[in-house]
Amino acid sequence: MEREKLIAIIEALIFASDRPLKVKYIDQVLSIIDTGDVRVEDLIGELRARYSTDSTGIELAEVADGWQLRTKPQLADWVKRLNIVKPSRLSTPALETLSIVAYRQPITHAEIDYVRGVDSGGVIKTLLDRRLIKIVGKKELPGRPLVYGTTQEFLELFGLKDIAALPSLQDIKQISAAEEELEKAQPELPLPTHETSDEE
Amino acid sequence: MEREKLIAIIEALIFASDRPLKVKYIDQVLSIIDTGDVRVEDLIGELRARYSTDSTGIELAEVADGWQLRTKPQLADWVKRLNIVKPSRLSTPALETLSIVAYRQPITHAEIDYVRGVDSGGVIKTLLDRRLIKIVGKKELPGRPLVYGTTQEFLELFGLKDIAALPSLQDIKQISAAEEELEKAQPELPLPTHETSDEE
Amino acid sequence: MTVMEEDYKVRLDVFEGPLDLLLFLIKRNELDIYDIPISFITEQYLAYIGMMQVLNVELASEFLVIAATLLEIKARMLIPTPSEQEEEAEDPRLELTNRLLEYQRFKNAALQLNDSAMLYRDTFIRGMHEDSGNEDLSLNIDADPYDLLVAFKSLMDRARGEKIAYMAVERISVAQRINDIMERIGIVKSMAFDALLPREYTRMDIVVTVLAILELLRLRMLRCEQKEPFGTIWLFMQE
Repeated sequence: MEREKLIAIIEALIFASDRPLKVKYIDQVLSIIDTGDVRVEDLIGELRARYSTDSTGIELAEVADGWQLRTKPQLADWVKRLNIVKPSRLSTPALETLSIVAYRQPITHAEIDYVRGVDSGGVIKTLLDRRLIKIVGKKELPGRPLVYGTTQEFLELFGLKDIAALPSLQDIKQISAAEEELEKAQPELPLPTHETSDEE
Repeated sequence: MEREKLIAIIEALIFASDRPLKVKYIDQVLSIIDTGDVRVEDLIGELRARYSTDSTGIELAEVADGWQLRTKPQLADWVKRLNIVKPSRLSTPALETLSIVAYRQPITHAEIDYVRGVDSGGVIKTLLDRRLIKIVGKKELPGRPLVYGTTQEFLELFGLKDIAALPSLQDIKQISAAEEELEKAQPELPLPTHETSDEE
Repeated sequence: MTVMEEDYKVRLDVFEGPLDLLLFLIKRNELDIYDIPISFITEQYLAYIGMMQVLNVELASEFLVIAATLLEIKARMLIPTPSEQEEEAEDPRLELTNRLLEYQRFKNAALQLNDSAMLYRDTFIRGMHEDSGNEDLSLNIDADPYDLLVAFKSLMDRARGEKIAYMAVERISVAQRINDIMERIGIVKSMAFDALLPREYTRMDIVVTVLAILELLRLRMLRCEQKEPFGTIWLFMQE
C-alpha cells in the first residue's frame, strides 16, 4: 500500500479515537496488510508536519503515550467564543425541573423538591435567570411560598403555541400502547396445544 | 487578518464543535474582527478542498445545515478495527418508518400504520428515544393526534444536508404513466382475468 | 405445494406485514401490480395465513384485516356492473393497488437510506472530547418538547416505583399465592407465567410467585414448559 494511503488511515484512526491513540494499536490495525519496512512512527511524523503549518487550526500532539488531534492552543480564545455563541442542551436537572414546572404549574419550590427528591434551589435560580420560568404568585399556605410557572420565552424556545400544546403523558402511552398490549395479550392467548390444529 | 489564519480558525471551530457547525455561528465568532469582504462560505470551500485529497483520512461534510469533519467512508473498515464505537444499525421496520416520516412529515401514527399496513407504535417509540424523529405538534383532528417529523440527528446519521437532499421517491416502474393507464381502464371495469395486461 | 411451503417457511420472519407479504406474492408469481388477479392472490394469501396457523405462528391482526379486504374486493368484482350507467365506477382494487405502490416506494426509500454513508457505520466523527467550557456559558438552548415529556415521565415513573416498593410489605404470602394460582389455573388448565403476576408488580411479587410455582412443581401439581430460550414460560395443570 502506498505511503499516502497509510497516512490517511492513521489520520482517520487518530481522529476517531476517543483517547490518545497508542502506536501499538495502530500497528494492530495495520497488521492485516503488508506495510513493508515502513515504520508507523515515521508516518505519524509526516502527518504531524502536515498539521504544523500556520494555515491549519488543528495539531497532532503526543499526549499520555499516544497521539491526539486537538485545536491549536493559540486559537483557544476563538474556541471559547464558540461555546458562548452556540446553543447547548439543557442539563438533566434543568430539564427535569423545567418539565415539572411545565406540567404541574403553578408549583412551589418544596413541591419540585419533593418530586425530584433533591433540592432544586440552584436549578430554579438558573431557570429564573434564563427567563424560562417565573414567579406567578404565592400559595395560600403557611409561609405563603412562591409558586412558579413557565414563561413566554419557554414557549418560544420549545416552539409551542401555548402550554396546552405540550405532549401529554397520555400521548406517550399511545405510542407505547402497541407494545404493552402485545405483552398483555400474550399471557391470555390460548395455549399452543400440541395435539390440535389441523384445520386450516 | 490573513485568509490562511481565518481558515485555521474555522477549522479549529468545526473540529471543536461536537455537532455540525452552522455558518451563522462561525460568523458570530468572527464578528469581533474585521474580515473585510471575505465570505465564510468561500473559506469553508477552500478548507473542504484541502481535505478532499486522497492523502487525508478526514473529509469536511455538509450535514444538517452545518459543517462537520468526518472520517472518509472508504476507510470505515479500518476505523472499525479499532473497536471504539458502537456500530449503529437500524432494523428494517425502523428504516421503513423513518423513511415514511422523512418523506411525509408532518405525519401521524395512524398515517404511518396505514402506509406500512402494521402497527408502528413500538418503532415510533424507539425512533423517538434515539432522537431520529420528534414530535412536531398536534393535528387538528378529533383526538388531536401527535404529528412527527425528523430531527437534526436524523440528518447527521445519514449525512444529509437537509430534508430536501433526500433522493426523490421512486418506483420500480414509472407510476405516473401506469396510474393513467389504470384510470383509463377504469370506466370499462374489466373483470380481472389472469391472462390479460401484457402491455409495455 | 410442498416446494411453496418450504419457500414460505424460510421467509417467515422476513415479512414486515400483510402489505409486504402481498408484494412478495405479486413478485413471486410475476403478477402485474396494476392489474392484480384478485381471486388468485386472495387464494395465495389465505393459503399463507392458513399455513401460519398450522405452524402456530402468531399472526398480527393486520394480516386478518387485509385478508378481509381481499375477500371484500373479490366479492365486489364478482357483482356484475350495469355497464352503461356506472360510468365512473371505481375499480375495487384501486385503493389496495395504491397502498401497495406507496408501500413499495417507501421500501425502496428505506433501502436507499440504508445505502447512504451512515454515521458510526461508514463514517466517524471526532472521538476525543475537546475541553468545551461548561454549558452555562451558552446563551441559547437547543430545545425539544419531547425532552420535557421524557424527563417528566421518568420522574413520574420513579415516584410511582417508590410507592409500590413501600406497599410491598403488605402484599400476599407464598401460601396465599399458591392458593391463588391453583384457583386461576384450575379454570383454564394452563397459563403463561407472566399472566400470574398482578398488573403492576414489584420485585417482591415476582419472588413470591416464583417460590409458589417452585413449590407447586415440587408437589407435581403443575408442569412447566418453555419452547425456546427467553420464551414465554407456560404452566400446565397436572391432571
